[in-house]
Amino acid sequence: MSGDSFAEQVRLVEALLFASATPLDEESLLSRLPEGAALPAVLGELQDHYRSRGVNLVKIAGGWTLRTAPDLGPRLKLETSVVRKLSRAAVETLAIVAYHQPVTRGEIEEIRGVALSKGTLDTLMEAGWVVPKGRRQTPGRPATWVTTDRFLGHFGLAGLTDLPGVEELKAAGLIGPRSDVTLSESSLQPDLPGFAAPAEEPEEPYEP
Amino acid sequence: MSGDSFAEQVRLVEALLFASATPLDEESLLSRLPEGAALPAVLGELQDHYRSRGVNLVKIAGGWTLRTAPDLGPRLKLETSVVRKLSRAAVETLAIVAYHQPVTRGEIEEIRGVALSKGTLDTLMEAGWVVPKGRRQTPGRPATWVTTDRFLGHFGLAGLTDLPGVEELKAAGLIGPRSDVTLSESSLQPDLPGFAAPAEEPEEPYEP
Amino acid sequence: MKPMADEQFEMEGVRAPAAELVVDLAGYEGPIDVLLKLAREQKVDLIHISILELADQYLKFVAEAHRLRLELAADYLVMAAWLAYLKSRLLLPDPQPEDEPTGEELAANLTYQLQRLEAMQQAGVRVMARPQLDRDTFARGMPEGLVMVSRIVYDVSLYDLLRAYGEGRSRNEGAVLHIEAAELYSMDEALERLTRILGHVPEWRSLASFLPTGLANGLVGRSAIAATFAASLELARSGRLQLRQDSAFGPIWLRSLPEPS
Repeated sequence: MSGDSFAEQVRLVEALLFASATPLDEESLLSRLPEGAALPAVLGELQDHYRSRGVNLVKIAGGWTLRTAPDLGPRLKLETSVVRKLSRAAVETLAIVAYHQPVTRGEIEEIRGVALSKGTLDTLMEAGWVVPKGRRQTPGRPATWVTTDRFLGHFGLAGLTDLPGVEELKAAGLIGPRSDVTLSESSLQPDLPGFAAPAEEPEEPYEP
Repeated sequence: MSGDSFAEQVRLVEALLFASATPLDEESLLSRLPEGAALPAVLGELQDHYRSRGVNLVKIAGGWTLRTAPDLGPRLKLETSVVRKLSRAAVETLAIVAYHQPVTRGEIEEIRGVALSKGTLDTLMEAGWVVPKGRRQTPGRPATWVTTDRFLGHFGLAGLTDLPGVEELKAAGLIGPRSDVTLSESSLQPDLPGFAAPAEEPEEPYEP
Repeated sequence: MKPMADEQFEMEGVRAPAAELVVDLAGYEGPIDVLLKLAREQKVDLIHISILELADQYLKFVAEAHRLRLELAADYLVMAAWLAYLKSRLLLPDPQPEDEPTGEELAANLTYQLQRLEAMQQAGVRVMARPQLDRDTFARGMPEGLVMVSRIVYDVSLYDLLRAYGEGRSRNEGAVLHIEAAELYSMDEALERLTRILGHVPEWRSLASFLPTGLANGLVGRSAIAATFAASLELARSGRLQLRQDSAFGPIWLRSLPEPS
């Protein structure tokens, strides 16, 4: 098996990617290749090969997979396609979870400056894009929300660092904890909208 | 749309064949191509292209589909070893078979004082350590169990006579009165192991 | 895309007759969102936004909503009140105690909130603009699958085996010995049988002829002999019959005695 030529390795990886129902990470690919195989070169070769074709090699949720070229989307219209229209609130909430995760419901409401209506997180959870994961160790121990691999897969993202503009937003201090004073500390106006946590909707009990 | 170049038609058919959940017949393909598209030429081009690759374009039951190259089939399988602990009941049953073979299921239960749960002998048989061999010439003609050469191999035994005898086990302290049970206790507690009537053991989760 | 109405915001969009300000509440996602939209109308970078001007515009927006008799959610009114307060803090010299944020700090924080919301709104748009699975891009429709064959290797040593056997043996050595009740012909049964027959036996007859018929020769048969013999001894002792044996190992004879009168 160690006698595999580079071309044979390319064929094998190509077949593996075609046959797998899910993205394959490099470890899984390496475990099926001969010792010392040049996986990065093989993947590079395949990526180049498929770049101009009807199917492309992409990295998604930490693994490699083949996907039809995005420009052909409208021409494919397979029966399986169900396009989900998201409300504006849902899109914003999804972005906040994606860029600020793990994030509590209260934090989402603080950023948006408005209470989250009941269905919003449900819709995102139903789509399989966000899930509750763990609790914040603050009073009330609120559940925190994160995005899923399915979210990455749906939007063709290799990982969270692949989110559009994530580096710039970090550099601008618009993502991540903020150390300076927040307005809610103002003793004069402790209950300002958006500054204090908005009136909490009755939270359903959540069991992880 | 009629302006599609030949290369564009190839890309589109490639994407369609890749994404479709069933083989596509020429009629379905033509319905997605511009009027007057040269489908045979497109399919011929794709078939040539994929001939030497890890995936081939093949015609199955009147439809076209992409399939991993047949010669790579065995390479798509992966054998892995999973190390697992053997349940206590299974170890004890194995030991009883080793010392008392040929032994029936009923005799094993009598020696252990509890009924044998369903999976125990199956697990040992799957591991290749015990096999049924012959039947006891008593009512019901129960199967009798013996250990295999593989059993000897796993435990590094040249033969069954290598197993230490009961006296040697006693001398080694492996058999002896249990210090944690006194006679008075046992008369008070009728449900100590070995005193109670045989009851079905809780079935351990057993995966084939 | 039609925005989802927030629960405290279920009114339809209403347009002001005048061109000066358009109030379309159904399109807003809360007061900060309104502020952000107003800020964009200033057409400057959010960092250089004039909070004073923004406050004025927002107050005008709220006033307009009032004029149109739109019922504004409490959030919007609280924001209006807070902006009026902020305005006064920005316009007047700051006589605040040191642990209170200054008007400029409050304004800077509001700017930050606007920037952060705008960043998230744009990020949402950019994420949604990416090629989406099953809309723009498709995965393999007929994956053949990768076969994973797992071989189970059990982690058990000879020592484990011997110890398990030893434990099993030790457990059973301390066990109570159960003696199974054997099926035997009892002395009570023999006594009852002999008593029934007595009185009809004036002549000597062998003990064997008193045995119940149909008994196997095995253990039960032997127990019947023993039990019947023991029963005959008992009846002889109470004077109801006589026993006689002519020689060692010879047959045992018995006959009944008349009832003592």
